[in-house]
Amino acid sequence: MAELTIPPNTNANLDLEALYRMMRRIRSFEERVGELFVRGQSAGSMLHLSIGEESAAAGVGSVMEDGDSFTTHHRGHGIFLARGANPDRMMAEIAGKQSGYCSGKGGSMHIADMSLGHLGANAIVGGGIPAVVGAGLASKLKKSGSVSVAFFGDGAMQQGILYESMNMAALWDLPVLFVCINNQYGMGTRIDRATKTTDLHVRAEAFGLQGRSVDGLDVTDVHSAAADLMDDARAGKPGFLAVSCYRFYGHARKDKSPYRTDEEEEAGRKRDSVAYTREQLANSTVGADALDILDRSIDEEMDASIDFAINSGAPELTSMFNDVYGPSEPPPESVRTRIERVLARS
Amino acid sequence: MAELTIPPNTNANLDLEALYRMMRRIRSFEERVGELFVRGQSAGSMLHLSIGEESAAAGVGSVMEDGDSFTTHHRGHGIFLARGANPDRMMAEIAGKQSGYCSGKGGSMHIADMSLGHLGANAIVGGGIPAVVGAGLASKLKKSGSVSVAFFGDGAMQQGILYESMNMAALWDLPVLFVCINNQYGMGTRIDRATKTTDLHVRAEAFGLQGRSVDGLDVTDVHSAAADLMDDARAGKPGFLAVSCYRFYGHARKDKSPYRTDEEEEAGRKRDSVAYTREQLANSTVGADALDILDRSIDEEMDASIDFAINSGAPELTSMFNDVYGPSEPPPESVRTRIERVLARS
Amino acid sequence: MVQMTYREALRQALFDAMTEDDTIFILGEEVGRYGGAYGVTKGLIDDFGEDRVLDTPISEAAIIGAAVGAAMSGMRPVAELMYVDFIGMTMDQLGNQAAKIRYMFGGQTGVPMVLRTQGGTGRSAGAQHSQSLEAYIMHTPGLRLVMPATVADAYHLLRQSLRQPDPVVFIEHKGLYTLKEEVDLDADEVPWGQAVVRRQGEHVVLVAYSRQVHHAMAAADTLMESGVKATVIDVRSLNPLDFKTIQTEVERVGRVAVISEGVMTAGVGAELAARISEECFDYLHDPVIRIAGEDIPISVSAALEAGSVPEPGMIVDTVRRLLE
Amino acid sequence: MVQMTYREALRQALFDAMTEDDTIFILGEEVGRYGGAYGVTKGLIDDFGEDRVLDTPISEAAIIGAAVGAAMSGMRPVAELMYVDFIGMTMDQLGNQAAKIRYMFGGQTGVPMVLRTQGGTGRSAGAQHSQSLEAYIMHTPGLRLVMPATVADAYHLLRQSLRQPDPVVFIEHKGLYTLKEEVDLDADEVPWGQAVVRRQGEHVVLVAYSRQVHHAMAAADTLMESGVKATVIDVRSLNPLDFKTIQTEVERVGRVAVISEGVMTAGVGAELAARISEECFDYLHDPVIRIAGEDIPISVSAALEAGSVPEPGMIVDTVRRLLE
Ligand SMILES: Cc1ncc(C[n+]2csc(CCOP(=O)(O)OP(=O)(O)O)c2C)c(N)n1
Ligand SMILES: Cc1ncc(C[n+]2csc(CCOP(=O)(O)OP(=O)(O)O)c2C)c(N)n1
Ligand SMILES: [Mg+2]
Ligand SMILES: [Mg+2]
Repeated sequence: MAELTIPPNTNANLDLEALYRMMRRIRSFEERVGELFVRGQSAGSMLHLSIGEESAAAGVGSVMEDGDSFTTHHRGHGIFLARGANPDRMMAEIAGKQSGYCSGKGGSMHIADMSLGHLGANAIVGGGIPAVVGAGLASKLKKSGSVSVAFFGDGAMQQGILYESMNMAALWDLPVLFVCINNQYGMGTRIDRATKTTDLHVRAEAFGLQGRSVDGLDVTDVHSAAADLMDDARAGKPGFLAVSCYRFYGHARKDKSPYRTDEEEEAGRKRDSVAYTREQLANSTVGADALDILDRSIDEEMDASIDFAINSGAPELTSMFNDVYGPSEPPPESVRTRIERVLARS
Repeated sequence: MAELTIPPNTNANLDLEALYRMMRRIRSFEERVGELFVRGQSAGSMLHLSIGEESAAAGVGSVMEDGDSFTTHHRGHGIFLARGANPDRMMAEIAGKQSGYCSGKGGSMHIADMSLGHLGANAIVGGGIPAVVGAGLASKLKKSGSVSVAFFGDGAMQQGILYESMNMAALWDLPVLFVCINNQYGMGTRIDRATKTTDLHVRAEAFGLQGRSVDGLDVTDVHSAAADLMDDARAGKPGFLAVSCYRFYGHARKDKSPYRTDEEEEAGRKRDSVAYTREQLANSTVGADALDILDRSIDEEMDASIDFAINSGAPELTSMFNDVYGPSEPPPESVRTRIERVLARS
Repeated sequence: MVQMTYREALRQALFDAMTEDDTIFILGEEVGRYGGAYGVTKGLIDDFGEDRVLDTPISEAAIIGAAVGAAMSGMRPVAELMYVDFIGMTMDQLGNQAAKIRYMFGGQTGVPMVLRTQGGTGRSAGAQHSQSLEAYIMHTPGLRLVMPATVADAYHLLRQSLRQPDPVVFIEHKGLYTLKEEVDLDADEVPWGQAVVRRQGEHVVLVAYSRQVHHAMAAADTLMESGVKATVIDVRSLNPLDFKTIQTEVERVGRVAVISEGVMTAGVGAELAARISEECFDYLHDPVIRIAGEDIPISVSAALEAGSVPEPGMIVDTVRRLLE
Repeated sequence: MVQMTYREALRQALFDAMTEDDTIFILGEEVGRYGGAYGVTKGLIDDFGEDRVLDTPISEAAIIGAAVGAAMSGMRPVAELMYVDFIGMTMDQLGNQAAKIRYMFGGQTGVPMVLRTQGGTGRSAGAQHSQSLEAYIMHTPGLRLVMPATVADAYHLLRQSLRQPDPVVFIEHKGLYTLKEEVDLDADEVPWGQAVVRRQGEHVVLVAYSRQVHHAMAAADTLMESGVKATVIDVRSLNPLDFKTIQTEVERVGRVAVISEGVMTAGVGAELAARISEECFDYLHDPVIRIAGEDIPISVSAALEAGSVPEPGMIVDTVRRLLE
């Protein structure tokens, strides 16, 4: 962190330690997702780590309330952790196990938890965005006071459904917030090769939303922008927030990012919000020792999630026929059963 | 036209008479489409008249060149006429006749003429927009110097594909122009009930295009805005133009527009670019008498198109199997033939 | 018993359901002030207000996506897609989201929404406004699919659809809106997911749904004149599919034609014919014949349009040939 | 003859076609610098430049729409859709535009484009990245549909697709990219629209396409051990469909199973089974059996994923039962 000058945090209302803890847990969890893959225990290799994006998850997640809901994109582990996910059940889901959040059916890209308002991660770029319009409508109709937040990447800024969704949110004054985590890349394509205008919030403003762009280096900046937008959203003034950051590693576990230079990566990884906040706290009354203890306890918790995942059982084969339809509906007949039945007759 | 003060046209470079002629032909043609319907000779009632929108068609159409291409929406008769369509073949197509532009397969909403660069009208709101991106790419790759123009309504401003298309056009510096004919309504929905922000060109600017909004009352305003944007588009700077006007009649032939007041309609119909330009010309050296003669000759031409359509034959029933695939491909076997064949065997 | 049209029955079903269940709301293009492109929702905005009858922008993908989100948030949305032809813009939200959410999330939530739409030929509306695209839906696990042919089914099956735990695609036929029939609104509920034998005969079974049920009935009338007695089965619900009713009649009669307006290849008729051929093999005297839409787009020319989908005469001819 | 992988053969086909025909260009997500999500287009951007190998934004609908417009403007675009699962976002541009433009416009223009994509299971990629959605395409008149199983077909059928007057949807299988086989690039062209008998037997016909051809061949090997001889037909092209080759074998052998990875209901297997049942009725000793993907979404769990689609053992079991 040599080149960055890190000012002390002066916002007394802010629990910077809590934000750090959130971010540190994400970092630690994601590193272990990488480890799970290396150990051959993950379900596939489509694992998208949110390392480098912790401040977006924590900055926005920390201003959301119980009862608020959200959807995420494929790189959503961090956001879910910031909203209270159980790392054991997450890791088990990423491993495709029965004890996972979705009983091994969803995996990393389809984690959800209705009880925490997580309406689902999505493997379709932009696919989860319009759901928050519906959640916002539900909030408005039920007068529940809840806000719904869509998290997505800069790549989704080029999906038409975002604009349809923002237009509806603005038109109907919905309690909705759109959060673009701009990590500069969609797979191997840097944002300036995907769009001419990288000033993303202007697009939202053009549809009548309140738009902000913020640098994700300092989580307190994200937090305060998000807090303002969230208050407004709750009052029926929907908003858009772009958080710029850097995707530290490859797109998914197997991608070594040959399409970018080492220098660029090095510079990008220096913009590390976790380290930045740690430094602030180390230089504050909290002190480095307490942080070491905290970090260690987080790492232990996350190590345990790997063990939990590995020691959990795979789902029963027959469970694949469950949950296609509601619980009291008959499951689809299996092809094998059908063939036996047909051939037994003829 | 009592309330409007109509300034004399002072642009010497502009052939106002030609623009008037274009607009007057559109008006006359569209009135006869209505007549065709009333006489029970149209193919269906999905006929969308562009009366009230003539200045958009003529203003933009007049700055396009041979070799330029375009797509239109479902309300595209006027644009096509402005680009040189043969009214006989148009009317015949609207009547579903063999002599029509598309041999009776397309109808009002699917007219096209490759030789005039008309890549097709579209019955899907927004459906024709991305094709101009492709045409723009072709122009760039072939260095043909041509521009491709997408015409669509204000309703399509809420279709995601518009934003995907504008983004690509801007990103790749394509010779493309997007033209929104803002007639204030999408079916029964006034634009302010479809979107919060009615300053439409701002959205295009947010994607890096050059954006302009212009009042369609005076066709010379449309013409000059379009001329500028077209020059830029040809040089690889894509643009967007919104022309505001008023849909004089119902959405389609059967719609009596009960969702809007008589007063509103009356005021809207006063903003009549055809009458406006006529007045200018009547007060100029052209004079009213010449205009009367011109009008009469146009009406006669368009009357003839009705006769042509009515006197044309319906397509042969077997022609329905043609043109599903290329001309040297075997046509699909008909269901009737298949049944006969199968039952003859068993 | 009351006389009403298919259109009125649909409106009545929406009205009654919305009165009973205040989590139901409608969203779609022109469903409010305009009353729906085909007039089904007329007046509901006055009865239930703008919050529960929501006119949307022309944004099909987001309409379905918003319905999905609302359904996951305790509501029961009825999204109207003006023409089934526009489903292409929504297939991601429908097929990858609505259909799979319960499954992907391990059963944590359902998506109890109804997608009302209409399809079919008959209005010279051309290739992009006349299709019958139910096969896309039937091929997508997780989506229920209902296509009522009668006024009573329009009412009762829409009520039933609004009680399902899962997304239901409810496809009306544009040619049926003015159909007028007697209907008992208080009748015992039409059972969910069951086909019905509309008429019973001994020479041939005609399996149809939506408007083709009426064509099959008309053909059966004509055939009767020459002593040929046809069973007509109205499938009504394509998912769940009540195969038992079809199987019972087919095995009794031994000859069958399946009729659908959608294009033949890989269509609903293919599924029905494959299944009948597979399951009733030993009972079939003749091959299962598919009477279906031609494998071509629909023309705007009325003659070409009419010629490209099954009509009663074609059904009669086919049956005669089959019985020869 | 050279040894190469399915992936290399596809790249070679693109390279050779682009060398020959300068109206061909590629557009899609990550096709350029990244070389394609599955590496098929690797290096082509160096050979042909950024103008002919165009990295696009993540805008599937506009990618297909742009390809349509380019194809109408004298080019021959190859649009890559990274996963067939994303086809939902493009179905309007594909089904209402690309497929129907020639027809709606009375034959004035064609849309000579190729949509390359890949599908299928095998990578624990979950419900939205593992589907086999070819039935949607097969049910859409106007779209050609090719699904190569072998390295030689990957090469030759892609070359052929790039000579067609109409839009071709060319679906690769993600499980085949590393398949290595001998291939004669200079061989007489693989004929367009023809199925091929990969092996001939007398007891049962297995009709398959794409990866299931390999499963059928493996099953045939196993069956051979107990003296059961199977014909294996690789359909290769679903539109145009070469029914004659299927019919000849089925009528000779009298027993048949059709195999597809896509979900069973209203799938490609339904069309093939319906058609065989209809046309070969008098020759069938037993019902046409469909071996297909389960009517469920795909799970991320590797065990559940593998269990939900046909594999050789299931084919063997089915044939044994069929011959009992
Ligand atoms: C509709 C769709 N198109 C393409 C993909 C393939 N894909 C997965 S992630 C990704 C890049 C997304 O970039 P961004 O939205 O910036 O998210 P990030 O990966 O950077 O977090 C792409 C192209 C997809 N999953 N869905
Ligand atoms: C995708 C799609 N959605 C809905 C419709 C039905 N529809 C036809 S025209 C129209 C209104 C379009 O409004 P606008 O774009 O402003 O064009 P205008 O009719 O005013 O010329 C609607 C909703 C359609 N044809 N296509
Ligand atoms: Mg990104
Ligand atoms: Mg309009």
